[in-house]
Amino acid sequence: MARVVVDVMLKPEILDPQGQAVQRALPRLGFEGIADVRQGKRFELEVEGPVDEAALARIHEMAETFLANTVIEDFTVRVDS
Amino acid sequence: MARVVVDVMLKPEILDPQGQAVQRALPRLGFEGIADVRQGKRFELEVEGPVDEAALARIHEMAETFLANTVIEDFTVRVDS
Amino acid sequence: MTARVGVVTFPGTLDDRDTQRAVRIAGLEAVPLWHRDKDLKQVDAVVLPGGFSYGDYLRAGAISRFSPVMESVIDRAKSGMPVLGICNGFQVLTESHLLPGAMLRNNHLHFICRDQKLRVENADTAWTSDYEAGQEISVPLKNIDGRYVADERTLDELEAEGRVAFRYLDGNPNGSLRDIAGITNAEGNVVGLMPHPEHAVEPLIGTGRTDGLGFFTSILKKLVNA
Amino acid sequence: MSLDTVKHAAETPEDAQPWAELGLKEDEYARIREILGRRPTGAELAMYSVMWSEHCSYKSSKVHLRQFGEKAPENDALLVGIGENAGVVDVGQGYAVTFKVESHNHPSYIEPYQGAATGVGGIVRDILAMGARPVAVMDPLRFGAADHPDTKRVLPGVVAGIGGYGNCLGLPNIGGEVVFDACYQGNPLVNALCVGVMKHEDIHLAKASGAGNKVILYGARTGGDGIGGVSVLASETFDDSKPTKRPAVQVGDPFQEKLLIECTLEIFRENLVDGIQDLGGAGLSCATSELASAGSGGMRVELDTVPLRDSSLSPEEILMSESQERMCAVVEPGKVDRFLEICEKWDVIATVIGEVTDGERLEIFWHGEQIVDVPPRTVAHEGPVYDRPYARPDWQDTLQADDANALPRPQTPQELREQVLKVVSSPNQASKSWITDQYDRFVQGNTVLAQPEDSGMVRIDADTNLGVAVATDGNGRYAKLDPYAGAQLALAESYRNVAATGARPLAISNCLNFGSPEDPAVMWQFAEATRGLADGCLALGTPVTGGNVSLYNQTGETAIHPTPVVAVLGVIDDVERRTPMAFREEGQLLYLLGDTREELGGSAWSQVIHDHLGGLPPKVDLEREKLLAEILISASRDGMIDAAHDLSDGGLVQAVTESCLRGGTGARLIVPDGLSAFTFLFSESAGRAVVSVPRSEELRFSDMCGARGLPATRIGVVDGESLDVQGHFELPLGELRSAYEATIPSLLA
Ligand SMILES: Nc1ncnc2c1ncn2[C@@H]1O[C@H](COP(=O)(O)OP(=O)(O)O)[C@@H](O)[C@H]1O
Ligand SMILES: [Mg+2]
Repeated sequence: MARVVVDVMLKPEILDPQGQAVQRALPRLGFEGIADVRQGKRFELEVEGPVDEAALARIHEMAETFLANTVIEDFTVRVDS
Repeated sequence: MARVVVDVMLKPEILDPQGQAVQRALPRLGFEGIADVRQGKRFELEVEGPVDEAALARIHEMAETFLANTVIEDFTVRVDS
Repeated sequence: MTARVGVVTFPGTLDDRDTQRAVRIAGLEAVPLWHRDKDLKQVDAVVLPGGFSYGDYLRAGAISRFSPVMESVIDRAKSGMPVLGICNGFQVLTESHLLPGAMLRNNHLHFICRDQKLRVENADTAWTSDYEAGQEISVPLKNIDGRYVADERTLDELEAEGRVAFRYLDGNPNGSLRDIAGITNAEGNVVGLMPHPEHAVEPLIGTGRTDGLGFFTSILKKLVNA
Repeated sequence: MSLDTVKHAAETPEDAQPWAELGLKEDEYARIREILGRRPTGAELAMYSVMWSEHCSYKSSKVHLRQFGEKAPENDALLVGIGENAGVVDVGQGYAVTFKVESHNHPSYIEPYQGAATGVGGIVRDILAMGARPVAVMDPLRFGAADHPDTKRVLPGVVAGIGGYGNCLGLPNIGGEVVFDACYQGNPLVNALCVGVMKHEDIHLAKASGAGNKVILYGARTGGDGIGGVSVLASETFDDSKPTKRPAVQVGDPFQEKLLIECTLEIFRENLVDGIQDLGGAGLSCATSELASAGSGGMRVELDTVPLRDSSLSPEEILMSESQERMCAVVEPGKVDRFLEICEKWDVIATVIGEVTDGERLEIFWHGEQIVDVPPRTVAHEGPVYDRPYARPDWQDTLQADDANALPRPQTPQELREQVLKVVSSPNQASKSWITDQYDRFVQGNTVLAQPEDSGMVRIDADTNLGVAVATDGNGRYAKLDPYAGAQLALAESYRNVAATGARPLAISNCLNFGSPEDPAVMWQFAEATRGLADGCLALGTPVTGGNVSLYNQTGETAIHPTPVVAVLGVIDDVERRTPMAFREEGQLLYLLGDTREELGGSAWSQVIHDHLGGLPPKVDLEREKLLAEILISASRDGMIDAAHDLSDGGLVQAVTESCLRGGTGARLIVPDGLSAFTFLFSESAGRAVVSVPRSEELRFSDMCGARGLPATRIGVVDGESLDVQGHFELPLGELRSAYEATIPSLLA
């Protein structure tokens, strides 16, 4: 079985308080030098059958209509190696 | 500035209710052939300065102590290209 | 004769029974609707109540939007049937694109439960005609994904068309853009808001205010006097 | 690896077994062999070890808990007593209420969010298993010092977990406690309470009877998470030095639990179950052995049929798994189809895994081979019982001799004012709304009162306005000074809190949080506290309906303060008559009910101002508590008072501050003759409350108190925009409010 990964991140112009909270906490924990943190979602899909163009196209559609809300989020689809 | 990505996923033996909910919904939406879905977190860190071994080691430690809860989660660190 | 208001139950819906009670207190007939049924049982209006449908996993409202009942609700809403989405119901309406924008995690990242003051900005919708424009009301607010966002153009459009139906007063509880607590579609039949009018219909319960009853009496007037 | 079948076990008596690793003692292992007449199989050993753990078997506490039954007051309201998943109380009009408080302390330290979340999930399933619809939750919590860095890790996670789970289930959170004390560093207490409502005829019990009836497992799939987690964790001292031995914690799925609730309630409505049991600690081992043990016959289970999340699990692991959100039901064959249909409707996986037999054994099979053959009672109900040695520690006298009444007191009005501000803004006394605003208190549309009121109150019948009230209290400082009195003070406070809202106390549940039972001093605290609680319940006429014991709450050699938490349930015939805590009407008269003595031992004042714990806790007078409760209830029923607030930690000044801030009004107080302002404000004498009386009712009210012999002292009036202790100092409400409200957010946000 092949694994396809869909990464979903908030669009850059949308406020990401979770990422910000992480970033603000870092210096207190002794981690300096991180200018920005964004937090998003990662989906690991176990795909039955071959991951060909058609399959990837379907997953792309799934990400666009379901896994991501494109009003606020961008996504990428890639086959995990 | 370089981007380092930390992916945090629940350990395989730990229940992932979110991934399950997505997986169960897929057939209803007309997407067949996805045997399993796991949902995790993706952190994108913008690192100031060079991302050398030392920097990666620090980020690794940050992931271990802060970004992931290693009681229930695994993580990976990689430089985004 | 009174009107029939459908109240949808998705798996994980919490406020369906409270909403049915509010509908009855206003003098309407409450009709339970099940997410798997396309049949809307000849209701005259629909409320999508609050809760955590499908656990709010993925995104609040994202999975419910694809249920059979929503296919019918979306169809009928487009041809003018009044639909009110409260909290999770509002999230379902944005995910269904019946209302623009999206709901995100509160800017402080916590669930927040409090008595919330609002201004009714638009008293011409199917669900707000019993209020005066500019009227201030207090109803409970309780959510973790209550931050309303949309792009600037959409926001300007909403403002220009008077489609911001409710605005938070005395402090924005979650970082919603332009203090938006609820919006309406252009026709005024589809309304969504984060606060919970159905929890403010009895003097003894909750905050002890009945400021939310107007939603249900508004729809009663619209349906029965129409 | 070959399967360890019953047959194989009988043939290989000498095979070494990991009984010690599983937490069994040598004599316990010997006893298992004696019961079975052979060595146990691996699966049997797994079952016995989890079921005979402290957490599941109550082996150290049983001998003391018996008093709750032996000394139980006559009480017709008790429908189901100790021993079931939760006790059930008759509240009239055909309704019954069930409630219980339970601990999830150790898991919450390791993984605060999931530990606390699954604690809520577990107690809710207990209530559901009784046949009731869960209607509210509460969460008595204790953390280490408020400013300790680890508290910043544990507290937000615990609170988010309780909220995340409870909010998603649609259960209003109507109260609880938050206490900070260094003794809970490394050992926070996360107790969770759930209340459920049903009609009398809907009460269900955990028993399997009727040969041929099917055993159905439904809910989540069984996974490898949390194997032995709760039971093993809660049964040993948590040891920081061995992080590698951390057992996997469980992740909760509140959405699944919500479906389980609705599905189960629909199944109850159609009368489809004979017996039902939730799966909590010890998972299937517990559910099958308890069901079979309580029933009349035996049980046969095909373990292969259990739906798994991880197909590599061994039978031992399946039996021990503590995967959440599962229930087990016993169903007549003719009703199985309908049962499964309802589960399908709610997207809940349900599987027939076995049946009730007319034998006497619990028999479990794996791939057709028998791996368990045991008398179920020996697993579930006849585990080891220890009468552990206990002794009053030698430091107890020294502690009690270190009298708090002798501590230096404020010398000037200015100093008194400063100390008042310090006490009301100290972490334990300050507003907890940063925490409680993360909980949904409105859902279900029946919440009449919720935090910060003295008790939570929910309406249970919208037509008649029948309601119930619940409060939880505990004071580890008092209990440390005197565990017997401390337990009674917890009971008295909780009882008083319920009465303050106008409800009549009916019954109690409790969660007993203590250190290691292997320490005779801790065992003495436990023995004293249970004796105190049992005697107290007898005196107040409120039976113990159930509860939970959490032992081994200690880090290294240091035990937590003994912390008995008591939950009192009360009933109110008409919730419209409830008494809130807020002072609202200017001009109303303030009365202090009860006697104020010099009692500062264990007080908030001694802690905040002097970092001191010593002396004796306040005196307990349960007859007085009863009288006070009667007055508060009559006054509410007859509309004689508009507000009431009980006095507890922080004393009068704390109570008046809270009532003023809640109502947004000030108060003018006059120190009564014969009391110093200091004692008046800070003493923590028990059996007291402050009430706000409309002028038109004053005569009637004071006559009633006089006639019944309850001291009632007029101490002031609701008035102005400040707390004005006349002749001493004045504190503007604004200043008081910022001090009271800023503390917790600034520590945690
Ligand atoms: N963790 C919590 N969850 C819910 N409510 C809480 C919690 N902690 C405190 N509260 C509420 O805050 C109020 C004040 O608590 P407390 O001072 O302990 O009350 P009391 O002294 O009257 O027992 C009560 O209504 C209590 O139920
Ligand atoms: Mg109180």
